[in-house]
Amino acid sequence: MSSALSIRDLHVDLHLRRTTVEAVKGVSLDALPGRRVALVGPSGSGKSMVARAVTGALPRSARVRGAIEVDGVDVGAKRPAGLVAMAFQEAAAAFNPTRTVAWHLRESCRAAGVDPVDALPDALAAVGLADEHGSAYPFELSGGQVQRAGLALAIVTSPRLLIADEVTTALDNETETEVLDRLGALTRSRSMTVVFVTHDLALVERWADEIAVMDDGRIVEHGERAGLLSAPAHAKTRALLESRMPTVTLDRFRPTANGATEAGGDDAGTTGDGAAVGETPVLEAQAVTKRFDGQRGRRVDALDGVHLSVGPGERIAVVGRSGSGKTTLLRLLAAVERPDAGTVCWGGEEVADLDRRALRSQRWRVQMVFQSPLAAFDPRHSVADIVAGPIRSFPDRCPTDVDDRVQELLGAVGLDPDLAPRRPDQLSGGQRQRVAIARALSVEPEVLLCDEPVSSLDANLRRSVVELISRLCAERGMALVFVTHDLSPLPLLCQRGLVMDHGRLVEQFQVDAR
Amino acid sequence: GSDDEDDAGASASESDVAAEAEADGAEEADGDEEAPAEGGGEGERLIVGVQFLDDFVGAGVAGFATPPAYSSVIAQFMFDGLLELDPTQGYLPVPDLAESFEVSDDGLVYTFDLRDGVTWHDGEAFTSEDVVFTLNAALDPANQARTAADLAAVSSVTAPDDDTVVVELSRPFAPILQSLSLAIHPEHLLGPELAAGTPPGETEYAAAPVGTGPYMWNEYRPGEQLLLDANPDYYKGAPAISEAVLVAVADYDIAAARLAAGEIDLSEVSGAQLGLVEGLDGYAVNTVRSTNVFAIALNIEDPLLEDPRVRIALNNLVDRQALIDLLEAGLGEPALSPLINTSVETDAGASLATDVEAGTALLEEAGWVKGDDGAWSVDGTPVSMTLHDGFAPQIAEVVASSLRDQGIGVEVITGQYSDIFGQLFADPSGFQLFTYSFGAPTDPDSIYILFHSQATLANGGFNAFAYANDDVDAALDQARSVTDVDGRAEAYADFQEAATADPAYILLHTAPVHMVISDELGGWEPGLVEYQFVRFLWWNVEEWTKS
Amino acid sequence: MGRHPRLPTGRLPVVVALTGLAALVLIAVVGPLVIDADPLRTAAGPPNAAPGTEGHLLGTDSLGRDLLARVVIGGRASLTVGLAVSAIALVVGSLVGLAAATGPSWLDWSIVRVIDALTTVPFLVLVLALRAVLPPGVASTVLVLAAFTWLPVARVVRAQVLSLRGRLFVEAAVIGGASRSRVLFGHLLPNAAPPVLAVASAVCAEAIIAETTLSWLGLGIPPTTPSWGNILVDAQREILIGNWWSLAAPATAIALTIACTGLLATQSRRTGFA
Amino acid sequence: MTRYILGRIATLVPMLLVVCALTFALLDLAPGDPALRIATSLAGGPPDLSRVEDLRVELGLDDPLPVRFGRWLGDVVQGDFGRSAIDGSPVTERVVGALGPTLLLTGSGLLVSVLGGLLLGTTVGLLPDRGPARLVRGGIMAMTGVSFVVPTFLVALGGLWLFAVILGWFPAGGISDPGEPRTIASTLEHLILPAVILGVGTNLGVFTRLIAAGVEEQMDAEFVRNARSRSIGPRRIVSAHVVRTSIIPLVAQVGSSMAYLVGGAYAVEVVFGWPGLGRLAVEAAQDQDVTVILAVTVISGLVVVAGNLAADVLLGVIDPRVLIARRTT
Ligand SMILES: Nc1ncnc2c1ncn2[C@@H]1O[C@H](COP(=O)(O)OP(=O)(O)OP(=O)(O)O)[C@@H](O)[C@H]1O
Ligand SMILES: Nc1ncnc2c1ncn2[C@@H]1O[C@H](COP(=O)(O)OP(=O)(O)OP(=O)(O)O)[C@@H](O)[C@H]1O
Ligand SMILES: [Mg+2]
Ligand SMILES: [Mg+2]
Repeated sequence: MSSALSIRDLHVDLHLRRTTVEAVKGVSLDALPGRRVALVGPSGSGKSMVARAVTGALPRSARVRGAIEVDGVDVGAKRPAGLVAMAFQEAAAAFNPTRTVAWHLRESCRAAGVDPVDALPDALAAVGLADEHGSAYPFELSGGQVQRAGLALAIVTSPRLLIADEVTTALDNETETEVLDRLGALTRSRSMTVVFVTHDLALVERWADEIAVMDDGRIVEHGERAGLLSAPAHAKTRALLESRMPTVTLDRFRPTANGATEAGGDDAGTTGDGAAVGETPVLEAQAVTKRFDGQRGRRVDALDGVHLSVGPGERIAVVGRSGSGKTTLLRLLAAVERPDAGTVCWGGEEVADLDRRALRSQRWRVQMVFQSPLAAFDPRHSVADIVAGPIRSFPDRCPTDVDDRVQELLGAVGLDPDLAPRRPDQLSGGQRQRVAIARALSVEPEVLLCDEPVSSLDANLRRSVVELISRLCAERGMALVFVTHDLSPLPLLCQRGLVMDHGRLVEQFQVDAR
Repeated sequence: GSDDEDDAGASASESDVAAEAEADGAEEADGDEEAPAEGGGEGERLIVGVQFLDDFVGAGVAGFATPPAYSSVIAQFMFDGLLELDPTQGYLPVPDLAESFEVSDDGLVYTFDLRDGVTWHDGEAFTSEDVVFTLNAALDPANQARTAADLAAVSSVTAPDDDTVVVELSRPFAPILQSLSLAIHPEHLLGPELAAGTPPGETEYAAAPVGTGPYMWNEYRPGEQLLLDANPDYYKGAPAISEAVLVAVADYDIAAARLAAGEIDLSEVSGAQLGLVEGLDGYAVNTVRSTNVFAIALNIEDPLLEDPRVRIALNNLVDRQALIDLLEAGLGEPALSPLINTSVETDAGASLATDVEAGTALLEEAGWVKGDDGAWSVDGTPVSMTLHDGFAPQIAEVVASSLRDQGIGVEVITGQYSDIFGQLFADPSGFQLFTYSFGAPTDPDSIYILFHSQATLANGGFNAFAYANDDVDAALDQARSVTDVDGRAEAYADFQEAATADPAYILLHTAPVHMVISDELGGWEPGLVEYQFVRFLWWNVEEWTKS
Repeated sequence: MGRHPRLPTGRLPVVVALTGLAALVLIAVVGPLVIDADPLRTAAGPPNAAPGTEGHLLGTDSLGRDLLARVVIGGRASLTVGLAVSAIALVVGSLVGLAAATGPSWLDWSIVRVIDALTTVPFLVLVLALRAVLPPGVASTVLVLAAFTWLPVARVVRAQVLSLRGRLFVEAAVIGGASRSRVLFGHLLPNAAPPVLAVASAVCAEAIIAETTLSWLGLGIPPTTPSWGNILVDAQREILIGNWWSLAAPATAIALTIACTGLLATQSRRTGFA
Repeated sequence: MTRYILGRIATLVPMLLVVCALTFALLDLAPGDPALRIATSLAGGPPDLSRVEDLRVELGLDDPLPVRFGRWLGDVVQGDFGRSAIDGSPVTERVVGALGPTLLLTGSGLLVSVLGGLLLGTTVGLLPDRGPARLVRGGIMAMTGVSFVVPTFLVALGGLWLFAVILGWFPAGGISDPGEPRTIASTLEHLILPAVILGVGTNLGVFTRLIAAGVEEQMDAEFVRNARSRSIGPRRIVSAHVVRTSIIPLVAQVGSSMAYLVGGAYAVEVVFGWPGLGRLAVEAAQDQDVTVILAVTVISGLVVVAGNLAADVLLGVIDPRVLIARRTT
């Protein structure tokens, strides 16, 4: 039986102005038809580059050597439409911002000669999106929604080979399960070969037929799932498996209240249980409401009367289904968006009452790690400039030399200082995420707002970043609002949690410290 | 044939000329009747490039409000006057709509006998009423006629019968015949509209005027072209070319391009375009002498220029040949008299000719001192003058440069015509030197407004710096009041002598006129001389042929 | 690691462009002191003398004036016009565009209205009206041209910033406590820079060219102050009768200047001004 | 969207008023006495000073500026632009008559520069900046850069001589053949050369560069990489993704280039004897014919405003983020 995918001695060199990055250093990989191959490995090991090389989505600066065949077709020379497709790691950036999601889907159909009438709703349904999401512009969707839209875009033409680069990082467990089930059925029925890149070992366990482990641009180990997981041969594989945090589900936590009315209907006393009782909350949202008017009369109540109060040093997790309003809540808390109704207070002061200058002078207090970091970086700034941005605004918050501080922060999140001069689009997904974290931490805020901050990190890094945040909270008394769908860091990080659904707080729970 | 030897009285002389001309006209008419048949002109089209077409049409439309000079393009195609000026006879007024005329001995009453059988383009008969109407309309201040000043001497216009018009003057005024060559408009069309108080330019008539001339109004496309059709009933006979199109050209360069593209049959160009049009296939360049004199007006009230010797010296020092060579491709003539190329020119201006030695001597005589570096100074101050210019910067630059070469500091200040002239009208005292242009195209009297002490700007003249010389005044007045040719010539000779001894201008040179004409065109005959904007090109347009 | 994005002064094309501009300016400033021919002297040589004719390195024009002297001194007027106009346009246009895109909505509304209003005044009317108030000369030409060249800059800056303003990185910078001016000048403006610089380089070119056109209409720098524009206008016809050098000399000077500014803009764009 | 457009239109009226008032006031600043000027041109020489006084009273020139402006505005609203200060002819017909040809010429010129800019700019943006392609890039840049280096009037004169006189491919001027009726075919024949020259001589260079800059940047955008991964053909990538996003600054630029085109077509109009507004404006400017200048201002103002509005609407259609930004602010 011939391979569905055959990669022979693939090299990808990225020519930057001063240096050349050897992202992939001789990868060979075969996948038999209908198989699901997981590609795992530390952040920056070259996984995405391999995926891009197969689908022709490399940056301009890339030079490729080696042979890649899909279904016996040399895709280096020519890629017939519909043969292979890829869901991008950062879905938000993969859409043309001036076009709707459906437009992209239709475009793909047309290129592959597929009739969009059925294929389009099928693809959206397969990833759990409604038609209205199709007619939205990508920037009108939540993180998980765009991610699924990106996946829909990849499967809409039913390619022979699907490459999925971290496509579930922004999905909650429930949605993830749904999507994977449907995707599994779909790929089986069409005997699609799937290569998926992920850091989520649970996902690997559940879904992969085989596993390939990459490190530093090479595949260091490749084998059947069971064998490889039970008896990892390579040190890197072992390290990855060991640093895994135990899987956690919501049941594990103790509910304290349920229903939006209880969570938000009363005064701060209800929400303020935990560490914050009696003290002025550092951050507070009272009955905030936010509605978006989208395309074709699509109207979304992203937030609907939400109360949240964060006491000094309090660490709160916010979980909930994709599209439930978590990101919107954070953006309101960070005072980059105004609520339609309700108020946001920083340290007891209403943000809406502050004039621009006063607000600016307070900005250091609340820092945020964005869900899609690429879009949150100035494309023309270097990594160093990005990280130093807040420090430049608040020199008081950083007594040491700026350059030293930047190096220190990069080190703390496990980034090579050599990356400092790079532009954000010259980084891997995990590297970007860490840059975002470093930036948010640079001024030692009172409250750190994190929107899925570790979703693109390998188990190793994930643990160290979580530990870093946790340590800062403990040492500096930094408060934390942590949006996540992956519950495994919670025991390490949070004291209590909130569950959101359809723009409301529906449940609260207590996290027992370990 | 202007060398008329008849020494009889003025009125007799005029009548003779008129009679002669009448005979000529009859002959021409005979010849022309055959022309269309022979030349097969039917269906031919004459295409002429014209600058300022819109202005000309605008002026032609309110034709009586405009001296014939300004409306010449339209007037010569569409209209006739009582008299017309004959370029082949030194612009002598010869009969046109008037078959003949008589002048009373005191020179105050002019009686015109009108031609019979002339019809307007719309078929109505032409009568003395039309003449009376036109002249009165021109004199009516409400119509703001440009000709009003030329007709100022007219005291009354009457029509004893359909064929006769009597014009009475309040004083003898020799140039009146020229003024009476203005275009005559139809009373039956324009009269009621003017009577209703409509300004001439806004009348319905103005949108499609009707004349008696060789061509009739067809269509006007503003900014682009004016289409005219031959008048089959023209009293001299139908023109040989059945259509005439006047095409707007923005400037001489563009005229040259359209000539080179073969799109127009004839157009005028300036010396600068000669290189472009010489040797053009199918065209010939005709260069015609001109009375168009360029000059520098001198502010005689300025301390530096008070002394006539200085003004003569400036005439001696300016390099006229450089002007002619650089600006007129060597084809202009040095001008030493404002009446150059006219019938009354004398050689009185010789002492103004370029002569550096004479000029230097005169300046020294006037108390100017020449330093070792060649620069002149007066009372220890280096001489430095301004030369204002509103329309001919190149002339100003060459003049200034040639005076600088002689050690006289001159700084040129240029601007837009209307700005600079506006400043001049408002207050001439800030000026020293000023570029001017003038000429005597049809009647030497046109220099009156340049030299007479009464013709100051305030009085509506062009004597910008209130030049006043009693001898000059006397000679000019004399030339107006005598009506015989020799008497006028004598008066102008006196004028030239006086004006040369006390110059009001640095006289520079004449700019000849260059007509580029298609070889297909026949019958074109230049006047003796031409003058800026006043082109007698079309005077015999009805005789032109095209093959 | 630079604090602000910097012009890539180390790159060859930029060095070439800057050196070129500096050289042109230097020639215009020092040249007339060195060359002893008088640029205003007519019949200084035979008219339309070819380059290399005795004493006239670049030949003479139709009035027999020395072209080298004229072009060299003409640079003073033309370079002043080009550089001053584009500098004014860039500064005023960027500030106004930024203010419109980032200020309160009433400000945006009024600025857009004013820009719209000003852009509807035809160039000529503006020129005529201002010309009527100001005496003709280099300074008034600069003012006249600057009066409308800042408009396209402001528009492009505004459009760019508007489309950038909603991006997350701006939001991130705000959260990062970036001051308003840092957001404006550190993030928005540099990101808007490529098209803006392209427009600004066009403005410089446009100013030098517009000066020429004004001369052609007789509304520009008076012919008694030589500028590349009025030298060019004088020469336009000569080329058809074989005197190409009259046109070539000022045209080359204009082309060189514009090539330099164009190169600068292209380079800043290519490197993202950083 | 409709609301937005209506809102814009509602603001046009006061805006035009401002323009008129501005122009009126500016022209009023011009030194010199308008009555004297009119009298001078009516007399064709130095005027009779008593006439000047009469004229001043007749035309109400001694009234304060606002009164005069109000009177003028009242007439304009009734469709009367007054009489020429030079020859007393009614201005309205002339201006309205010149509007058609101007719209035709500037519209075609804009089309040439937009289409040409898109085509050439995209080509430049797509070609690599190395190897032989560099020569092609340079060639296109140099060619379109003509408008930066050569003033429009020279391009027009050069084009006239080369294409109309020497090669004889096109008529050398006018909008119709002398003496022939105006037909669509002959108008087109006369239109091509001036329109191309106008397009090339004014905006082609800027447009090409704007598009090239955008395309070059967008070609390496993540969403383009994504499109490549979906096997979207290069042509479609360029047309549907890259050009669309790079066209945004161009559309913004078109709005402001309208006035430039309308007022700026003068050189082409003069050289080609095109009976349009630009030519009228040039002549009026040289004659200082204030009434005509004002009329031209109003009419071309209307055209420019309409063009700007169209560009704005288009911008919203192309870039939804702009619309959304507008809706929320
Ligand atoms: N700019 C916008 N325009 C229209 N709708 C929007 C916009 N931003 C967010 N929404 C909608 O608001 C809802 C809440 O979005 P939000 O980003 O807060 O979700 P989330 O909880 O962060 O989801 P995820 O876990 O997928 O990131 C979603 O349905 C989304 O489609
Ligand atoms: N456009 C680029 N230019 C230069 N270097 C790049 C570029 N994109 C990625 N890299 C570098 O190439 C290496 C491999 O990147 P890649 O995106 O394949 O990593 P990855 O394995 O997908 O990591 P992650 O899990 O963090 O997404 C990294 O070191 C990264 O910094
Ligand atoms: Mg990756
Ligand atoms: Mg989210």
